[in-house]
Amino acid sequence: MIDFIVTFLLSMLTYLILTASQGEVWGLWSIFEIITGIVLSFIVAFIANKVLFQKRTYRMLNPLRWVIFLIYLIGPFFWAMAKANIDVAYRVITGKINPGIVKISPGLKTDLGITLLADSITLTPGTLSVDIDEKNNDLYIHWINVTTLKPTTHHICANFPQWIRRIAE
Amino acid sequence: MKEMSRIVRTVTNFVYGFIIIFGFYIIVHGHLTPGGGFQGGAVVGSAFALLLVSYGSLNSKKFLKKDIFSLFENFGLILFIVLGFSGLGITFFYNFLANSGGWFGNTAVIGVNPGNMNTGGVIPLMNIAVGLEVLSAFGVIVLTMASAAEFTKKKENS
Amino acid sequence: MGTLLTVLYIFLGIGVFFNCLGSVGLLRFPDVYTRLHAATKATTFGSIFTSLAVIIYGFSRWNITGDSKFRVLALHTIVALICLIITNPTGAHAIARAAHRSGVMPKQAVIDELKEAKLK
Amino acid sequence: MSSFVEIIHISTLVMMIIASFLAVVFKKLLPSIVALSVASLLLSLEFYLLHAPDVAIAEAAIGAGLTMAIFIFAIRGTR
Amino acid sequence: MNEFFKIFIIPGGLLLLFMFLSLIRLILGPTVPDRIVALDTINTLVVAGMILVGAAYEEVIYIDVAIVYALLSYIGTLYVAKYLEGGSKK
Amino acid sequence: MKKIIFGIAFIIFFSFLIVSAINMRTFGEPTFSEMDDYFIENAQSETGANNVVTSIVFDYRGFDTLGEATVLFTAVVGVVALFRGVKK
Repeated sequence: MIDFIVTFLLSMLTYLILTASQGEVWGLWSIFEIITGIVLSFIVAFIANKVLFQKRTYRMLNPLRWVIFLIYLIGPFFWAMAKANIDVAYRVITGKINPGIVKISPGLKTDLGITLLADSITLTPGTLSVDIDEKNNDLYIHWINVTTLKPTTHHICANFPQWIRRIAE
Repeated sequence: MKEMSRIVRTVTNFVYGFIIIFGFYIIVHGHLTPGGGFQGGAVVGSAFALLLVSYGSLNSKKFLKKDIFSLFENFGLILFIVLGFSGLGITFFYNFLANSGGWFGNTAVIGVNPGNMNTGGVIPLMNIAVGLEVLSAFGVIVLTMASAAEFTKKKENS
Repeated sequence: MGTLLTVLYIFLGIGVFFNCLGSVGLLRFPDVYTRLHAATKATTFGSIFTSLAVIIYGFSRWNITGDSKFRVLALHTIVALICLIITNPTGAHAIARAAHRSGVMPKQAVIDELKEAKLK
Repeated sequence: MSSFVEIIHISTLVMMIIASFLAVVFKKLLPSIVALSVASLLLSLEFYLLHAPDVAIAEAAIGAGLTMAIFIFAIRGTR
Repeated sequence: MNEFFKIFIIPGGLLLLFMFLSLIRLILGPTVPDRIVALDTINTLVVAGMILVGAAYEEVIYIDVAIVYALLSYIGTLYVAKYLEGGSKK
Repeated sequence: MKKIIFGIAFIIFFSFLIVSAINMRTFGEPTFSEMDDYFIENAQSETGANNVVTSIVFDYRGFDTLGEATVLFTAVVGVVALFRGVKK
C-alpha cells in the first residue's frame, strides 16, 4: 500500500513540474489540469509500483537523506567533477596515459548505494567503472593513471563511500 | 536474453515511471502543444522496451502481460471508430463537441496563448484512443519479437 | 542586463570548451576505455554548463519581463538536465562492460584484474 | 544572421548523407545499425530546425528507440 | 529575433562542428565499441544543441523534444550494448 | 554494355535533379496556397484546439488517421500470426 502511495506522489510531482504555466491554483495550474494529473498518476502508480519497489526497502523515505544527497551533489561531487575535467584536459593535450583495470571492494550493501557510487566514480577524476561482481558488490575500475598495483578505496574515490553510506544505508 | 548488470537495473527502476508519465503528458496535451496520440504512444512503448532489455525476457514476464496489451489495442481502435461514428448526424468525423459549452467545449482564444485544457471537442478523446492503440501495439510487437528471437537461439544451441 | 550577458558568456564559453575537449579526446586517445573517459566526462560537464546558462537566462528574463513563458523554459530545461545526468554515466558503464565481454582488451595496460576474475 | 542558420542546415544535411552512405557501405550488420541510428538522429535534428516539433518527436521516438530494438531482435534471431 | 538570438545560436553551430569530429571517429573506428562511443557522444551533443536552439527561438515546447531524445537514446545504447555483450562470445 | 546503360541512366537522372535544383525556391520561403491560408485563419476558431497540426490530423483529415490506425493494427496482426507457433 505504501509503495502505491509513494509512486502516486512522485508521478504527481513530475506532472505538476511539467505543466506549470498560468491558472487559478496559486497562479500556476488550472483545476482541470490537476484533475487530469490525479487520474494519470493513479494509472502510472498502478503500472509502475511493482517496478519501483522491488526489494521493499523504504529507507529513502526519510527526508534527511535527501537533504544530505543534495549537499553531496552540490559540494564534493561537483568539485570532483571540475577536477576530473581539468585532468582530462591535461591528458588530452599531453597524451600521457598509464591505464589498467583494478578491483576495489567498497563494502556497500544496497542497490541504490552501489549505483550512486558507480555513477560518481564514472564522473570523477581518471576512473571509469567497468564491471560489477553481483555477489559481494566489488567494483572493477578502469584507472587511467595507475600509481599502485594494490589500491585501497581511498586511492580511487576519496571519501565518497562515507557520504554514500550516510545517504543510502 | 539475460538481464543486464545491477547498476542498469537500478537506474531503470527510476526512469521507467518517468518515461510513462512523460508519454501520458504528451498524449493528453496533444491539442495544446506539439505531440499527440502517435508520438506519446511511441514514447510509452519504448518504456516497455527499456524494461524488456534491462530485465531480460524471462524476468520481465512478471511486469508485462501480452494479453492485456492486445485487449487494450482492440479497445483503442474501437473507441476511435465509435468517436468517428458519433458525429454521423451531420457527417462522418464531425467534431460535435467543439464550441458547445459542455465537456471539452470551451472556445479557444484566437492567437498565441498558454492554453486551456478544456477545449478541442473530440480531439483530446481521439488522442487518448490513438495513444492507447499505439502504445499497446508497440508493446505487443516488441514482446513477440523478443520471445521469437529467444526461441530461435535456444533451438540452435540444442 | 550587463551582468546577465557576462554570466551567459562565461557559462557558454566553459560549456563549448569542454564539449570541444571531449570530441578531440575521442579522436586522440588509443583505445575504447580511454575514449570513454574523454567522451563521458567532458561532454557531460559541458552540457551541464550550457544548460545552466539556459536556466539562468530563463529565470532572469522571467524576473525582468514577468512573462510566464520563460519560467516554463527554465523548468523544462531542469528536467532535461536531470535526465542527461542520470542516463549518461549508466550508458558509459553499459558500453564498457559490453566491450570487455566481447573481447576488446585495454591497450598498454599494466594490470587487468577483470580478465583473471572470470565473472559468470 | 540568417546565412549562419543556412550554414547549420546545410552541414546537418551533409552529415546525414555521410551517415546514410556509411550505413550502406559497412560490411558487418551492427555498425550498419549504428550508422542508421546516427542518420535518423540527424534527421530528427533537421526537422527540429525546420520548426516541426511534432515530426521531430515522432522521428526521435521511432528512429532512436523502437527501430533499434526491432532491428536488433531481427539480427539476433537470424544469427 | 532579439539580441539574445545570436548568443545562443553560435554555440549551437559550434556543437555541430564537434559532431563532425565525432563522425570521423564513426568512420575510422577499428572496432565496434568505438563506433558506439561515437554514437553516444553525438547523442549528448545533439541534446545540448537542441536545448540551445530552443532557447534561441524562445519556444518553450521545443525543450520537450530534447527530453524525449535524452531518454530514448539511452534505450538505443542499451540495446546495442546488450547485443554486443552476448554477441561474439561463441 | 551493362555499365554503359547504367551510366546513361545515371546521367539522365542526375541532369533532372540538377535542373530541378536550379529552379528551386529560396530556402525556407515556400509559396502559400489558398488551403494553407484557410487552415491558418479558421482552424483555431472552428475546432477549438490551439495546435493546428493536431486539428488537421484528427478533424479535417480524420479519415486518413483511421487508415493509419488500421495499418498499425494490421502490422500487429501480421507479427502475431507470423510467430504464432513459437511458445516461450
